[in-house]
Amino acid sequence: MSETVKKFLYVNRKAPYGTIYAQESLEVVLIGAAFDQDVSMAFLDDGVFQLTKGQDTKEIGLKNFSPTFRALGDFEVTKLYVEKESLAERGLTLEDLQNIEYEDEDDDWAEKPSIRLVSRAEMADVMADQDVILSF
Amino acid sequence: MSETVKKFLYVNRKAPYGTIYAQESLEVVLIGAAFDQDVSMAFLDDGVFQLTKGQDTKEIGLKNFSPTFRALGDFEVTKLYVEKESLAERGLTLEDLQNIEYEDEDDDWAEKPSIRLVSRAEMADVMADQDVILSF
Amino acid sequence: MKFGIVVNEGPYTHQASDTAYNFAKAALAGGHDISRVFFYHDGVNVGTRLSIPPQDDRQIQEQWTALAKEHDLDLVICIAAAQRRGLLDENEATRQGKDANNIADGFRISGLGQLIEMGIQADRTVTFGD
Amino acid sequence: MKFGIVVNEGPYTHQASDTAYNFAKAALAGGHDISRVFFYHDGVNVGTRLSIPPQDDRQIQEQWTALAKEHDLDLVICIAAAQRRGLLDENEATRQGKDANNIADGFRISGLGQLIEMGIQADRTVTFGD
Amino acid sequence: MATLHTVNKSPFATQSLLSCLAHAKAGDTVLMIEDGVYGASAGTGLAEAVAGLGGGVTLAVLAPDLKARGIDAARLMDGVKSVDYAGFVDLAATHDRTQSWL
Amino acid sequence: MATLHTVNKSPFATQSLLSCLAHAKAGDTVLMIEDGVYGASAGTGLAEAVAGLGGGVTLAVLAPDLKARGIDAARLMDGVKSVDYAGFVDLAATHDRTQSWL
Repeated sequence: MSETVKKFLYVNRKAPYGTIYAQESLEVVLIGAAFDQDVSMAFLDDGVFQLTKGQDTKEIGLKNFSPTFRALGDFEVTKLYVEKESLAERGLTLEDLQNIEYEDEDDDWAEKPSIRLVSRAEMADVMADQDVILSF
Repeated sequence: MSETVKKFLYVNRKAPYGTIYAQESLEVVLIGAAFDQDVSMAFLDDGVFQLTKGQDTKEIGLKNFSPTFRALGDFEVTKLYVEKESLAERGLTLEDLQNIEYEDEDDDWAEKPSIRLVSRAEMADVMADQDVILSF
Repeated sequence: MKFGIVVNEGPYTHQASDTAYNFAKAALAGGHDISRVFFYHDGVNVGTRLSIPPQDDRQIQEQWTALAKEHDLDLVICIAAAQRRGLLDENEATRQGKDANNIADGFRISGLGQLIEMGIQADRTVTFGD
Repeated sequence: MKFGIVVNEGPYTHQASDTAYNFAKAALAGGHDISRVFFYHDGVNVGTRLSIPPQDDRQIQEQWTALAKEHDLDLVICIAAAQRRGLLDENEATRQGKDANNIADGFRISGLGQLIEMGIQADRTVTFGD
Repeated sequence: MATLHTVNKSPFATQSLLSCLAHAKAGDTVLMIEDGVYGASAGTGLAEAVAGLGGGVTLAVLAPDLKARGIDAARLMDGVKSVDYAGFVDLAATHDRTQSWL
Repeated sequence: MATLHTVNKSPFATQSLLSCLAHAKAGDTVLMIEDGVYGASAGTGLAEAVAGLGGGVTLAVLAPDLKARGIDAARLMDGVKSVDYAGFVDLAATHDRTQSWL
């Protein structure tokens, strides 16, 4: 295959709903999945709030886009790096986040977690390993 | 005079140029001056950066609106409250700010400083003394 | 009680115009009056009739237009902020030699004086922004 | 070297589109190529031809249009972001039953795939936003 | 003569909540709305600073924004009052002025 | 394989600069632009934190933004490199990727 495969990282540092960046970031990721690149998503700082479970936007009148995260696996977006320090500062644990899984085609379609908890130093390594970084 | 005179406070907490709020705040203040209300402006947090002298926007291509602050006196906007703690945290002193004066018609048109340095507690008192607070 | 409302941010990007709308609806439902809604800064973009959000999303401009119709609200778009950002009514478009306009039904374009006037007339002024 | 540029904020409110413009001009002056400029989020509002800033201010859309003409740049406005915010070309307006359009000369409306494609083709992608 | 302060930014992202609390006076209410509601949670790295600065100030949170973000009301710091949009309107009406910390 | 980081927010208003510095690696450059240039001044309440986090990282500032805001270059912290738009382009070209801390 002669096509370029680049490492794309989508960096999410903002909370959902107060601004649209989280939602429009997800829209790029879904479209981008068709391009067969090596895609990762990073959630740090207030970006970790995007992944909380139990979001219910009925009363504010905005669209709840959080279920889309659970569909990412179907688009082969399976690497969601979440920063431990960002969670801890916000009083959150992995338990507070949605359960996001993908089916691993190399392992008899076993269901595996898409969320990868990483330290701040590991997050820095993930970032330093990319070709293209899109920030929202 | 039966017309209502209200105390209007324009609160400036943002730096100039990165966003337009500082400039459009000034546009309201100038228009508002025609309404003969009791007008004050508050500069705290990054808002104190709006008043620095020596601003030169030629290379970024934006309009330098900082000279307008010196014209406020002509519009009878003469109370510019600047918070000491905000200046100190940013390594600034009164020396770093423009010299903004007005002519006091009750004192033989003597030139007096429009900038009033206040402590955080005094700023809170100024804010609590208003009828209408417009934030930018 | 008479409320004046200031909206400083555009639709969809910031929640400000949604919160302002929900506040306005609740105030009216609670028997209060709204003397005016003033759209300033990027808030002027709320008043475009050309917006086409996805089917499953709210149409922010239409929500305001409907609320204004129902309660006879005065929705004012700041002319100076609107000109910078390309929001025009038919008069302004003609005057400025532009070949199109995009203001929505229920909104009107006027000067910043309307903001000050609202602050004077309203019992409470509430600002929604970024 | 080939640069791709992303502009995420609208004109005048944030400095992002100005910085992107100054970066693009400097890159071209330095002998680099710009494979595309992609306008996303409120950045789509840069492409309206209805903007009328004050006489003594810069006209951001015209700056981009002129730069694009001079250097044959590809200025792409994201269609999904543009629809939400009321930025339309003639085709879209017709297709959506809208009675006006407001896109400026030198800009074109297309899908998010163009952003990914730019990321693949450019040697460096630089984002300007809020 | 009390003020209703509104804060719509996450205190983990910007200084708005801390600046607001530093300027609020006894008798005032600080209402956290939009992304500001994250400031109302107990057990965060900021909860102590928020509780400490809020002496004599009533802390309130807009429940619809809390729900939208998936924050359970059980997480709120002690004494934080929860209101809906009608409650927001009431707060604006019963205070003498509203100040938005944007 | 180094990264050019850009920060366009005042560190007195948001956490972007501190978060950026906490993720930058030795050999990287952090370029402060727009309202981000306030982070480059010595003698502020944040200068020590900025200098402390920047170990092995080159700090740079966009001079046109500095001038616009009336900050004299003499105020800059030691070792902060000043560039114009052409210098910004050079930095983007000579680093392997650019990351914007928005």
